[in-house]
Amino acid sequence: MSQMTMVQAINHALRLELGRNERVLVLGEDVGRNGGVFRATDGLMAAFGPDRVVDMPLAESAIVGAAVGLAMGGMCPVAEIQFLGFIYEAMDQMASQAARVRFRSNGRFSAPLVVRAPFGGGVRTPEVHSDSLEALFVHTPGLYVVMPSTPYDAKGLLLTAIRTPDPVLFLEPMALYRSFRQEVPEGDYEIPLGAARVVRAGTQLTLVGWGPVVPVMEEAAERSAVSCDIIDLRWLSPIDWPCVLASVEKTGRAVVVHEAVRTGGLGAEVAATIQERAFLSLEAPVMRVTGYDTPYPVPLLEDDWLPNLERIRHAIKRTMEF
Amino acid sequence: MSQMTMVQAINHALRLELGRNERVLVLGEDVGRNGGVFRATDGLMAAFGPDRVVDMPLAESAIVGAAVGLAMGGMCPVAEIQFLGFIYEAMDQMASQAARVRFRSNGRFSAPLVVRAPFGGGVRTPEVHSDSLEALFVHTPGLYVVMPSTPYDAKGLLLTAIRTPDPVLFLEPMALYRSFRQEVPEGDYEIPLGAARVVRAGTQLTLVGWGPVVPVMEEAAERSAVSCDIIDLRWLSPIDWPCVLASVEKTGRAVVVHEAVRTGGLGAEVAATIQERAFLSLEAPVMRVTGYDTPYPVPLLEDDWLPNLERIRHAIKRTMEF
Amino acid sequence: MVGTPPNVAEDHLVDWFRWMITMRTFDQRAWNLQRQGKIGTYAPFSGQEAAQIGCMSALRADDWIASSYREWAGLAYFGVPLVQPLLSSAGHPDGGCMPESLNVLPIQVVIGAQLLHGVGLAWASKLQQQGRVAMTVFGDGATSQGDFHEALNLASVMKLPAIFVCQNNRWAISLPVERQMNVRSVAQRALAYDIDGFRVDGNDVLATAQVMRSVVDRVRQEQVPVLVELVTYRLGAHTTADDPTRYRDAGEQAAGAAADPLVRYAAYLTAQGLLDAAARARMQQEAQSAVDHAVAELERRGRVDAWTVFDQVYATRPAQLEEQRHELQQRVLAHRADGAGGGAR
Amino acid sequence: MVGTPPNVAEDHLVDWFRWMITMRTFDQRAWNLQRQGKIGTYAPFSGQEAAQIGCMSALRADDWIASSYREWAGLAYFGVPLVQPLLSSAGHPDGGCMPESLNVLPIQVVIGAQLLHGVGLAWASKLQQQGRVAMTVFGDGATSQGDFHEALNLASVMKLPAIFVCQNNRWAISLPVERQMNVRSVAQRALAYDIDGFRVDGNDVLATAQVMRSVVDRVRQEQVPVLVELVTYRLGAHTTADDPTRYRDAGEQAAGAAADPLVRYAAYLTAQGLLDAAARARMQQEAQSAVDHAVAELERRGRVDAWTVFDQVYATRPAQLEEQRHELQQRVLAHRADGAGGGAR
Ligand SMILES: Cc1ncc(C[n+]2csc(CCOP(=O)(O)OP(=O)(O)O)c2C)c(N)n1
Ligand SMILES: Cc1ncc(C[n+]2csc(CCOP(=O)(O)OP(=O)(O)O)c2C)c(N)n1
Ligand SMILES: [Mg+2]
Ligand SMILES: [Mg+2]
Repeated sequence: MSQMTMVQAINHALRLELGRNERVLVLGEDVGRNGGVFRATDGLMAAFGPDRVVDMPLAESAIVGAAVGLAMGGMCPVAEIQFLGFIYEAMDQMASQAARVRFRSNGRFSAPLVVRAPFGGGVRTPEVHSDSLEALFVHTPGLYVVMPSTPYDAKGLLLTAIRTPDPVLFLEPMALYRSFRQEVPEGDYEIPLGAARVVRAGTQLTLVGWGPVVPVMEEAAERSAVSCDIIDLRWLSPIDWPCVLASVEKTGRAVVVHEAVRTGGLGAEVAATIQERAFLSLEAPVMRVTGYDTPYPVPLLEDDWLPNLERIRHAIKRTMEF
Repeated sequence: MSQMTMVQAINHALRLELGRNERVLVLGEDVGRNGGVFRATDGLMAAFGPDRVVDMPLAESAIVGAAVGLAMGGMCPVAEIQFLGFIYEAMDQMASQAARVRFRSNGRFSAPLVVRAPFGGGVRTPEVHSDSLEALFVHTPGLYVVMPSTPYDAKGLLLTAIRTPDPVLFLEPMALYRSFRQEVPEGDYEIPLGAARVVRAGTQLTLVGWGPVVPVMEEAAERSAVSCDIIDLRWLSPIDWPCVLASVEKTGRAVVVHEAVRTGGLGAEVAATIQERAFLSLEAPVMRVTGYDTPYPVPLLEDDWLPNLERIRHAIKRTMEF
Repeated sequence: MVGTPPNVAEDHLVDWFRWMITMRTFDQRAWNLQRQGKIGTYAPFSGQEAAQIGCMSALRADDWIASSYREWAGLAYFGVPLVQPLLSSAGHPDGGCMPESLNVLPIQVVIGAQLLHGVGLAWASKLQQQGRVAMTVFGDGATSQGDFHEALNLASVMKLPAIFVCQNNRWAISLPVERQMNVRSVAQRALAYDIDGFRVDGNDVLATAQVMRSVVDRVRQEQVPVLVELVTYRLGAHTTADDPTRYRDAGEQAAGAAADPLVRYAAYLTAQGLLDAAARARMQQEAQSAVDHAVAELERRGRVDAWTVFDQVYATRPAQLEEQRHELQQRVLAHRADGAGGGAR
Repeated sequence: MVGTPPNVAEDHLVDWFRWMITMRTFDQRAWNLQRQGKIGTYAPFSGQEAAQIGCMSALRADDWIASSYREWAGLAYFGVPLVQPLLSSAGHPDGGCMPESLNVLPIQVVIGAQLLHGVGLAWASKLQQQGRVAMTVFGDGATSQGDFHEALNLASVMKLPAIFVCQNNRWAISLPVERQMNVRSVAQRALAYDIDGFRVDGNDVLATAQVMRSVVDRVRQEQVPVLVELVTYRLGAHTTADDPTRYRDAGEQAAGAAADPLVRYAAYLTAQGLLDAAARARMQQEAQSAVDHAVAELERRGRVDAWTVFDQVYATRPAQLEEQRHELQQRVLAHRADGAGGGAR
């Protein structure tokens, strides 16, 4: 065990898997010599050579499209999209290609690849870099979507992702890359596909969120008189409904938190399913605390735009008083 | 007035607007000489010449990207994506470019363009052609999204769309292109931006849907003993919440229907918002009848996959008996 | 198609013709099947048989192929059963399930996207030292897509054994090639990547086969990509949903028909004494029976259970898909019990 | 930079140098402002001043420009106020609000996407017979994107007055140009579209200006696109978040510095008797004060109300945005009343 940041934990997972499985290769813009713009791939090229850790030309469709070919051809590519906002350039390769290899071939081929991408707010990036786009991919059957909120989860989930025989989109909240350290095992471990994490047990209200908002939810719960169950979904596709529903059946109230814009965000799916499956348990409507319905704002405005402590507390209060 | 199919109504709208406003131009693959693969642009090149109706090279990013430039440069382009499934190739130009011109320039520039795209099931297309992707664009601030379900609406909504000073995604349900005719005025008319259509008034349950499922909802309601309010949203972004909520407050029950896959579909937003804003009116959870969580199936399987009469009736029954 | 006979065995020469006849027969039959409502949208390849067969003739049995929807003559020659295009057009899930013995990707319809898969496959082969090349086949229209450029650039930078074959059949639905691009040849675009580019008369099966053989050998040995343009002509409609008289004139169609590769090749083989009327009639008959056989096979595949739609989304079905599958299955089975058939809308 | 002086007025020659000095001064100041936390991520352009200014010098005041995030020296020369890059890096909404008097698009960061906007703008100009050209500026990295290819192909097919200027500064973050592409020049890619391509020493402001003048004239008159490659070098880091010592060696950096276009041009002007130490000192001082002025202006812009984030999403705010705006406004105002400041997380 050692204390690691999330970005170190990701680096460890990649290093471990590159060492363990020679079919694994890492590819993306600036992932080699430079070690990634966030250093997530730091030292990997030196350790494994330029055939295993590949600096790619500046073309996202080529990165994902080639990864699809590599995967069909027997390799386990771990591709990086430098910032999630640029994945639109590879949208066809994600949604109509990677996600459909197994379906289209009726099982003859598969595409076991991982696409890693940093995203999320609070770090003062230029436009497009901070957008939370998870909802688009959760709405795309054939993909798995996962998002860690701790160093421990980041390593275990990434190892699971690389070993999953279907494509996984692995979303890394930039704001959590170095925001805290945690004990992380040096060795190998996985976190089961599809399992949410109960961050904190409570009785009066369920807080559901993922990625960058998890620490914010934790702080809100700590400072609140209301006893909150906190669920970090982790796997956004598939969602761990039994975990969410059991909690809401216990508490009778739920607030969903995410950074993505509100309309059509994944919070809508969580709220819709809760009301559908736990209707009689609900004492109040499921409320959502989310980004507003605008493009991600410029840095001077982002703090007020993001779901913050105050907004979560306000939603808890409104839900309790409903 | 004359009897028109939806595809004729669309053709009329384009013809009218090309005649009325010389800044309007139509561009896309096969829209000129061939008149569009569905004949939506039939005769327009002959009438307005190849500068106004342009056959484009096979490149969707170029079609939308050039339309963004044309729009910033003072034109009103109406671009066609031959089938919505191919819009992934233009996803960046849709979501990070067209949708952000006004925002990025803080109002200095705008991009008044329309992107038309056929989509939807039941017409035995090859893969990707039938996918319903509206949720992705409703989750993209800066875009308007609209979807007619009748010839009358198609013409009026398209005229509104072309005259809207921001980008509009205009989604055309293939299955309804020629499925029925309706009286459509020869002249000019608009349908207000953001206004849903109450298809049928009822008292016991609200059916909300859009596009290809509207006639199926109508048939279900006709054959049902339950008195249904039917709302055709038409505008998916922005959604006419007052209309939806007033109905649910009256009926106390709602079923949402769409062809898109269930998880993360726009039905989730509708259900989430209804339970949030009309919680105390609800006698039963809002149910959803949707495509299943798989890629759009091959033609031999699509009928059983799509929301059909039976599935809607079943949902009505379950909701009434809840 | 004159001059010194190419360096190929006589039985190959005749075999190619046999395949051209077979596939022309197949193509016409498929068109009719669509008109009879037995299969769905179909994209005929008549006129492109020489380009397709010549191009595949150079491959090794384990090489990769990532092709387009119009490549069935080449794919059949390479070993894909004739029932495959029928299943595909009929909208059967097995339409994309290529034989385990071949490294042929299922058809995907997004123009240009498979070029990048070809690049990845070539890369995988190189990394695993399998000695396979990856051949990608696409149309003239596909060259306008960004993926075309990204694929050729990446293959060139990474020095991958990828062969990019453009079937330039002059049309992309209604767009003639001179409105698709402002260059006189697709092959010329190789200059943008410092790779070799060849422009070949694709309606000459011998020329195509010969160029392809040297290209495939070079790519396999030197591990570098090559771009090949096969100039051919789509004799028929874009698909069964298309009406080419709307956008091309009778004169052009007639000229295309006059350059029919089957006619040309038959004349050549006859002149060489390799083909006579009897042999041809026999081939025609064999073709007919091969096609009949495929059609019978299509009919045998019968109906598919709707709930199998869930079976190849993921290797392991998540709980939610399992639930949905169950629901659909119950619903369809209940219907069947009612005698109501497969849940028409 | 020897031989016959180019056909430009002397005051232009000196003016270019003044702008080079001003922008070098600006660039260093901006770097420091970022280090002081006064602005956010900033992409320095030092080393590329000659390429940028020379390139813009050929445009007409109403021509269109769609450039990248690193083009501020050229944009400033063209008339964009110096405060603009500061607002942009500070994350102020006005960062993208270019002056009404100029047809300059706001910076967009998706590599390559603006090339298509340039094509559309050139097209709009042609249709409206405005006689404007549209100049798109992008890096060597951008040439790998599909949008590069789609843009050049479309402009060539449609014969549009579009000028594609590649600032080949040898690096795309950490990727050297020879791993970005396997061709010896970007200009060579013009062959893929049958358009003219020029490769110019972008660190020679005179050569750049001269080539660009003839290119712009030709594009305006003949309504055809042209590709220009300006060979230059990024002297500094990719951005303030980058550490180039991780991927390029000291030798290369030193060689780059030795070819600094400011040094070269100063030597030329001095030799021509157009510049002396006194003039240069004066220019340096003026530069300093212009930059000071911009920084002061940035500080004056002060804080922005968070709820204005809703104001430029659509021309007219839909009801839901109005509601959300109201909520945000109430919340922030309540905070302010509490004296708690702007809602930190
Ligand atoms: C990305 C994308 N855009 C549009 C289409 C619709 N479409 C199908 S075939 C075709 C023309 C293809 O032309 P070409 O590449 O020359 O191939 P050919 O049909 O001539 O074999 C078009 C536009 C598509 N399948 N994919
Ligand atoms: C589509 C996209 N992918 C990745 C990035 C991240 N990124 C920003 S700048 C850059 C390198 C650009 O290199 P080049 O085009 O040569 O321009 P330069 O920075 O040298 O001016 C990258 C990869 C981006 N902004 N957009
Ligand atoms: Mg073609
Ligand atoms: Mg560069």
